[in-house]
Amino acid sequence: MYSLKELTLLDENGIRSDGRGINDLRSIKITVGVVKNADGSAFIEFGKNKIIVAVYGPREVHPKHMALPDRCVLRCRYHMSPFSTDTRKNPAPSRREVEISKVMRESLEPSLILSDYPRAVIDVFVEVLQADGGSRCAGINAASVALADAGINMRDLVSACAAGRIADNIVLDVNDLEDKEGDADMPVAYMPNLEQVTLLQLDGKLTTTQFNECLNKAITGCKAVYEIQKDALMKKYFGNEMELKEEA
Amino acid sequence: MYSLKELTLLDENGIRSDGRGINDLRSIKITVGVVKNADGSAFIEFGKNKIIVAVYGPREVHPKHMALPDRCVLRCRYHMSPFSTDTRKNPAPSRREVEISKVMRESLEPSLILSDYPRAVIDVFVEVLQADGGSRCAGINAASVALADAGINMRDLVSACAAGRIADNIVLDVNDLEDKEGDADMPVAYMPNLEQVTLLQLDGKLTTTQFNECLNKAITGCKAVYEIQKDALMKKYFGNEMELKEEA
Amino acid sequence: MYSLKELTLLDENGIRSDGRGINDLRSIKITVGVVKNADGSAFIEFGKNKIIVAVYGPREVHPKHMALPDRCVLRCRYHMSPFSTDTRKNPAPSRREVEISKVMRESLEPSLILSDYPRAVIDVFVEVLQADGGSRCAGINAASVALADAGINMRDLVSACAAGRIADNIVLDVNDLEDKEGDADMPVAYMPNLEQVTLLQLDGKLTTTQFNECLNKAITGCKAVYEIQKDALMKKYFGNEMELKEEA
Amino acid sequence: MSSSKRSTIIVEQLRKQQMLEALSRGKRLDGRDYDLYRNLEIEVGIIDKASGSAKVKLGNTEVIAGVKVETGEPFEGLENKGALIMSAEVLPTASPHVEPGPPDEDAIELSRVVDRGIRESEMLDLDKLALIPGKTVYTVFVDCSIINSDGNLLDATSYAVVAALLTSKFPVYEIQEDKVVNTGKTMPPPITTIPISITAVKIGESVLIDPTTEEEACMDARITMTTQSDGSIVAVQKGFTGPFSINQIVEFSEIARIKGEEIRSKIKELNSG
Amino acid sequence: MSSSKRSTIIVEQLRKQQMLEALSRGKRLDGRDYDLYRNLEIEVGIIDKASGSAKVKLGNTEVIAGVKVETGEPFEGLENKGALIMSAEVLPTASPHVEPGPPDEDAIELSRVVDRGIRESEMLDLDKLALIPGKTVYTVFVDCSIINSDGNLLDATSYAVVAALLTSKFPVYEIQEDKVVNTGKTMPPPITTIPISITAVKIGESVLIDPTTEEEACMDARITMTTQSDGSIVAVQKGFTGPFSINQIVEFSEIARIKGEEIRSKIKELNSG
Amino acid sequence: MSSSKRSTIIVEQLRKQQMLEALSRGKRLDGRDYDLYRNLEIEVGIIDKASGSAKVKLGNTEVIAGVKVETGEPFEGLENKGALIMSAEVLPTASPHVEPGPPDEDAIELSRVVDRGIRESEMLDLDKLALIPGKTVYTVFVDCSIINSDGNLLDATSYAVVAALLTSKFPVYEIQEDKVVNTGKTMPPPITTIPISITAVKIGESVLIDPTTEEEACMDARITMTTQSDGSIVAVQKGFTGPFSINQIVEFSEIARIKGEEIRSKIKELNSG
Repeated sequence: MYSLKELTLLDENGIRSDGRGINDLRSIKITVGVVKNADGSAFIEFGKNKIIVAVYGPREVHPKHMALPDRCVLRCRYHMSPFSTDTRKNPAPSRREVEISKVMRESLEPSLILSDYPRAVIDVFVEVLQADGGSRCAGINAASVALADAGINMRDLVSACAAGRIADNIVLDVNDLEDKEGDADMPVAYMPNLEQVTLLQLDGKLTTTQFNECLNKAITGCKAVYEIQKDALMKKYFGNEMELKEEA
Repeated sequence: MYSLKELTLLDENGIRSDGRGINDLRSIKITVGVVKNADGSAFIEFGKNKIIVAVYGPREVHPKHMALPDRCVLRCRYHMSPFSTDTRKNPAPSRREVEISKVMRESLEPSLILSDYPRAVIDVFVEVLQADGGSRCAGINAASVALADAGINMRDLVSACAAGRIADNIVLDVNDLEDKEGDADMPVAYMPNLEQVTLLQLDGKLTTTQFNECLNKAITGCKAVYEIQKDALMKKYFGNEMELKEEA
Repeated sequence: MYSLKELTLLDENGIRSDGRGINDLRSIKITVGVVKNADGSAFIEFGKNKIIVAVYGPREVHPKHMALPDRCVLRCRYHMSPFSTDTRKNPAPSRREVEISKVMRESLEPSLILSDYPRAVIDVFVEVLQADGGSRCAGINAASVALADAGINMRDLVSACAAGRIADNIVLDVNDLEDKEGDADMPVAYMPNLEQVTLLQLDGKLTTTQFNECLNKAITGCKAVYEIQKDALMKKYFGNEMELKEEA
Repeated sequence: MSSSKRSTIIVEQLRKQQMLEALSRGKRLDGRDYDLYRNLEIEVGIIDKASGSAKVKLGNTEVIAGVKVETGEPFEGLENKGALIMSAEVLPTASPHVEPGPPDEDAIELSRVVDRGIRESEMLDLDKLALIPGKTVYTVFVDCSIINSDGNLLDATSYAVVAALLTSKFPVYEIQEDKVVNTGKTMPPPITTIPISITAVKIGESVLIDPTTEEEACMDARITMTTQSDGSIVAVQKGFTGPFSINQIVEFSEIARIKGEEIRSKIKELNSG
Repeated sequence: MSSSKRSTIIVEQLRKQQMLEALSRGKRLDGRDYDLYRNLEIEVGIIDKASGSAKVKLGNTEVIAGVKVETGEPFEGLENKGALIMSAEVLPTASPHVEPGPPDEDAIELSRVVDRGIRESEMLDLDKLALIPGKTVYTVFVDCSIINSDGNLLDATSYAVVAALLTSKFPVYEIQEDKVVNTGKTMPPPITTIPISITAVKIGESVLIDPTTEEEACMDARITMTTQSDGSIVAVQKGFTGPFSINQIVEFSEIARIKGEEIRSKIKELNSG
Repeated sequence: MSSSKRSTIIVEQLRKQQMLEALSRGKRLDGRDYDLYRNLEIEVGIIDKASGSAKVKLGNTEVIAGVKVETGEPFEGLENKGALIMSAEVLPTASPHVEPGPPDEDAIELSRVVDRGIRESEMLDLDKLALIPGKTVYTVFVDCSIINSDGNLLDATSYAVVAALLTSKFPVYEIQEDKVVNTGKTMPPPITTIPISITAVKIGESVLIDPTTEEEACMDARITMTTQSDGSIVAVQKGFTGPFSINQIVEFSEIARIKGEEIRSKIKELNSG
C-alpha cells in the first residue's frame, strides 16, 4: 500500500497527483469587492477552493453588553455550503467549523488595530462554496483582503498556506487528496512584514528536522500568496493606473 | 390509475368521496369562548378538523425591545397536537407549521386595527386537535372569531375556505383525501365586507380559466363561512335575544 | 421467575445480593472541600456511587431580571458523566436529569435561609461520576454538606436515603440491582432536627402498611447518614481537635 | 438547570394572607371542603384519528389525551415488552404565563409523574404487546395537551391518560412471513388495573386536595400519590419547596386511597357506559 | 412562533412617502417600468463537486444553487419516487441585517415556496428516480445560498434552482445483486417542464414586479405565481400583511404567464448554449 | 460564531502589569521556572463501570477521563477501523465562570486538539479494532470531565485520556454466526505509542510552559505541541490572538520534545505499577 501511495501522490520525477512539483502552489485568483452589500469582500479561487468572504463593520454590537470599552470585538464564521463537499454537508455548523472559525479569527486578529474601534464589532463571514484541501488557509487569505477592502486599520496582511509531507518529501500547498492520503498537513498563517506566525496547526507525523523544513516551506508559500493578495487590492484600487503603467 | 382516481374522488353523478356535491361545504360548527383563561377563544369543527384558538392580548411585550411604538405586534402559532394526524406527529414544530403560522398571521393582520394598541402584543395560539384537509382555513376562521371575542378592534372578519380541482372539476372545500389525491388545492382567506383577499396559496396545476373559477368558488365559500362566524358570535353575545326572537 | 428473583436479591438468610442484611446501609464516605475553585464542595462515595458537588454562591444573578428582591434564588443541576453508567450516557441532559435536578433543589431549599441573601443566587452542581442505585439521595447528602461548607445559613442538614421492597421484605438503601429488579423504591430526604420530609418519591407497589414501614425505614437511614455528614464536616473544620481528642 | 421561581412579592404576600385567613376559618376561597374534588367531567372518543382519547375537565382545568398505537423497536433491556411513551405539553392557550417552546421542568415532571403511575401500576400489560421479540413491539404513544390551566394539572392529566387508555381500541397486528401487518381489526388494550393519582397541597398546616391555581400560588409543598385498584400505592411524588411531616404523609396516604377509589368508580363507568 | 416585524417608524414613513410620490408619477425609484425585470445573469456549472449548479444575479441579488444526487430511502407514502429535498440559507454575507443561525420564518417560506413550484410542476419526473421500490431511491438535494440580497430572493432562488437542475448531470446507479452501485456514468435528469415564478409587490395600489429591497421595505403585500411551460399555474403564494383585490390577482396571473414565458426562454438557452 | 472575549479592562491591565513586572525579573508569580511543570498526580481505575479511567491533577487543575468500549458501525471511509470518539466537558464545578450547557468553542477546541494528538500518533491501533469489516467495529468513547480549572486544561485532559486508555481493559468480542458477542473476557488495548502534549503561553516575549489560569488571563498567545514516543511531532495548535515568531516556534519544539519525554516516563510507570 505504501508504494502505491507514493506512486499516486508523488511520482519518481517529483510530480504530484495534480501535476505540480513539490514547491508549486496551486493556481490562485483573488477578486476584491464582490459582495455589494458588504463593507468589504473578496472571492478567492485557490486550487478548487471557491470561497467568498464578506466583512461587515466596524458597527454597533448586539447585544450591547458584548461591547468592549477599549477595543473592537472581532467575530468570525467559517461555514461550508451544503454543496461544497463531495458528499452533501449538513448545513448545521459542525465541531470542525466551530474550531476553524476560532483559529481563523485568532489568525486575523493580530493584524488588526482593534483599539481604533472601541465598543464596535467587526464581522467576518467566510462561506466555502467549494472545498478543496486548505480551505482554512484560502479563507484567511480572502478574509484579510476583505478586511483591507473594508478599510479596517491593519498592521499587515495575513497570508496563509499549508505545507505537508508525502513519504520523505516536504511539499508546498497540500491539496485535498494529499491532505487525506498524505502523512502530514501543516496550515500556517503569517504576517509577511511583521514576520510573525498567526496560525499554526499540524496533523500527522514530522521529525524535528521535517517540522522545521515544513514550517519554512509553508512560510515561503505565505510570502508568495502575499504578492497575489497585494495585486488583487491594487487591481481594485489602482486598476486604471496599473493598466496605464503596463501600456507605458 | 386516472380513472380510478376520478371514480374515487368524484363519481359520474358529481358526488364526492364524502358524499358532497362539488359546491358543498363540509359541516361547520363554531363555539365561542371555550378557553376560560384566554382573553378570547373559539373552537371550530370543520369537517373532521377540530381546532381550538386562544387569544391573549393586547398585553405587554416580552422582551420589551420587540415592542413597536406606533402599533401592536401580532404573533401567531399554528401547532398540531401529536394525536391530530393519522400517524403520530412529532411535537416539535415542523417547517410546515412555521410557514402556516406566518401566512395565518399575515391573513389576519389586515383585519385588525393594530395602531389602536401601540407597544402591545396580541398572541394567537392555534392548536389543531384533529387535522383534516384545510386546517389552515379552519384555523383562520376560528382565530378571527377568537380575536373578535377578545374585543380587538377589527375592520372585518376574515373568512377562509379552499377550492380545488379534481380532474376537470373545480370543487369547493377540499378535504384530506382530495388534498392528497386531487389535482390542485387553493386555500383562500377573504374579508367579505372589504372584499379583499388576505390569504392565497396554490398547490397543483390550474389553467388560467380554472384559476379564475377556483378563486371565485373559494370566495363563495368564504362568504358562506362568514355567516357561520357571525352566527357563532351572535349566539355568544346575543344568545338570549336570538332565542327570544326564535320563540317570537 | 419470581423465585429466581427472590433468590438473587435476598436469600433465605435475609442476605442481599451485595452481602448486606435488610437494615444495612452501603458503605458511605464523604470528603469536604474537594473542589478548589468552589465556595463549598463535597465528594461522596455511597456504595458504588461517586458524586462530586460544588456550590457557588451566594453570588450575583445573571441575567439580573431573575433576581428576587426578598430572597436568594437556588439553582441545582444534577448531571451524569458519560462514563458513569453501564452503557455510555449521552452527555445532553435527559428528562430524568431535569426531573432529578428539580426534586433535588426542592429537597434542599427548606433547609436554607434564603431570605438572608436577597437578590443573589446559589448554584449547586451535582456531577455523578459513577452511578449506582440511589444517586439522587447520595447527591442530596453531598450537596447539603457542600452547602454547609460554603457557609450558607441553614436550618438543618438534609439527609437522604431510600428504602424499598423485595418480595415481602422492606429493605434499607436500595442498590442498582434492587432498583431495577426489586418491587419498590422510595427515596426520602429528611431534616433530622426539624423532623420534616423534604423529598419523597415512590416507584413500585406498596400496601398501606408496607408504605408506612418503608417510610420509617428510610428515615432511620436518613438519621444514620446524618451522623456521617456531621463527621465529615467536623473532620474538615475541627480535624485537628478531633485527632487531639482521639489521641488524648 | 432547575431554578426556583419568581413573582411579585407584594401581591404574593397579600394573596397568601387572604388565603391563610380563610383557611384559619376552615374555608377554602372557593368554598370547598379540604378533601373535596372540584367538578370532574370526562368525555372519551373525541379524536377519531386516535386509538383512544379523552377530554377531562377538573373545575376549569382542561386536558386532552390522545393514544396512538404504532409498531416500533422495543426499549433496550425490555426486548419482549411493548413500548409506552408519554408526553405532556402545557399549551400556550392554557394561561397567560405559558410560553410556547420545549417542555420546561414543570412539564417534564408532570409527564414523568403521570407516566410513573401508569407504568408502576402495570395498568397496561406490556408483556402482551410484543410482536417479534427483540425486534418489533407495539409502541403506545400517549400525548397530553393542557388546554386550560387552573391548578392540579397532574391529576387532570393523569385521569385523561387513564380514561383514554381504558377506552381505546388497539389495532391488531399479525406476523406474516416475518413482517408485521396491520389486520385492520381492533382489540381492547390489555388493562390490568386502574391507577388514580390524588394531589394535595400544604398551605401553612392545612392540607387541601385538588388545588386551584390560586391555591398552588400560595402552597408550601405539594404531594401526589397514585393508588391502583387494590388500594396499594404505586407512585408518590413530593413537590415544591416546603417539607411534610411524617404524620402528614401517612394521613394523606389514607385520603389518597379513599379519594382514589371514588374517582376510580367514576372512571370505570366510562367503559360500561 | 411567527411574529410581525419592527423598524424605525420615522425612516419607514419617509421612505414610503418618497416611494409613493414617485409611483404617483408612474415611476419606480430605479426608473424601471412596473412590469420590467432587472438585469438577469445566469451562470451554470460553477461548482465542480456538485451534480449541477448555478449562480443567478438578478440586479444586485445574487444566489447560488447546488444539486447533489445521492441514494437514500424514499419518503413514507412515496415509496416508488425519488426524493427531492430543498433548502435555502440567507447567508450573513447577504446584508447587514442577517444573523447567522438556523433559518427563520422568511427563509423557511422562501425555500418552501420555491420547492412548491418545482414539485407541483413535476419538473423533475420523480417516478423515474426510484431504484429498489420501497427501499432505495435517488435523493436529490438542492441547496441554495443567498450571497447578496437586494430584494426578490424568491424569484432569484427559484431561477437558480431551475437552472441548476436543468443543466445537472445525474449519476447513473445500477442494481447489482440487490445492491445499488454507482456506475460512474452520468445522465441528464428527467425534466418534464420548466416552472418559472414571478413575484410582484403591491405598494398603495401599484403592483410592481421584481421588487428591490427598497421596494419590499415599503410593500403592503407580495404575490408570487409560478407557471410551467404550457402556461398553467402550478403554485401561488400571497405574502406579507396587506390584502389584494380579486381583480389585482386575476390581472397579475396574466402578467405572471407572460413574464414567465420571457424568463423561460432565457433559461432554455442554458441547455442549448 | 467565534467571538473575541471581554473582561474588566482595569483589572486586566493591573494583572498584566504585575505579571510582566515579575517576568522582567525572570520569575513567574507562583515562583516556578519558565520550563517547569506543576505537580502532576495521576490516579487510574477510579471508575469501575468504565473500561478505563484516570484522574489527573496538574497543580489545581483536575480532570477525569473515562473510556467506554462498545460496538457500532464504522465511520464512512474508515470501514475497517475501530471508531474513536472523544468529548470533553468543562463542568460548571470547575470555576465560577462556567455556565452549564453545550460545549462552547473553547471546549470544542480542547477536545479536538486532544483527539488530534491521540489520533495522529495512532496511539490506539484502530486497524485491530474492526470486527465485521464495513459493518461492526469497536467504538471507543473517551469522555473527559474537567472538575476544577486552574489553567492548562489541554495538557491535563490529554494526560488523563492517555492514562485512561493505557490502563484500560477492552472487552473481547467474538463473531458467532454473523453476530457480535461479548465473551465477557477482556484484553489490553492495542497501544503503539504514547503521545504527550506540552503547552506554553507567550506573555510579552516570555514563553512559559504549563500556564495557570492567572497566566492564561495575561497571555498573548498559546501553543500546544504533541510528540510521540520516538520524539516526532504529531500535532500542533497555536491558540489565542497573538502571534509567534518562527524562532519561538522552533525553540518551543525542542522544549516540547524534552518535556514530553519527562512526562511520558511518568505515565509509563502507571502500567508497570
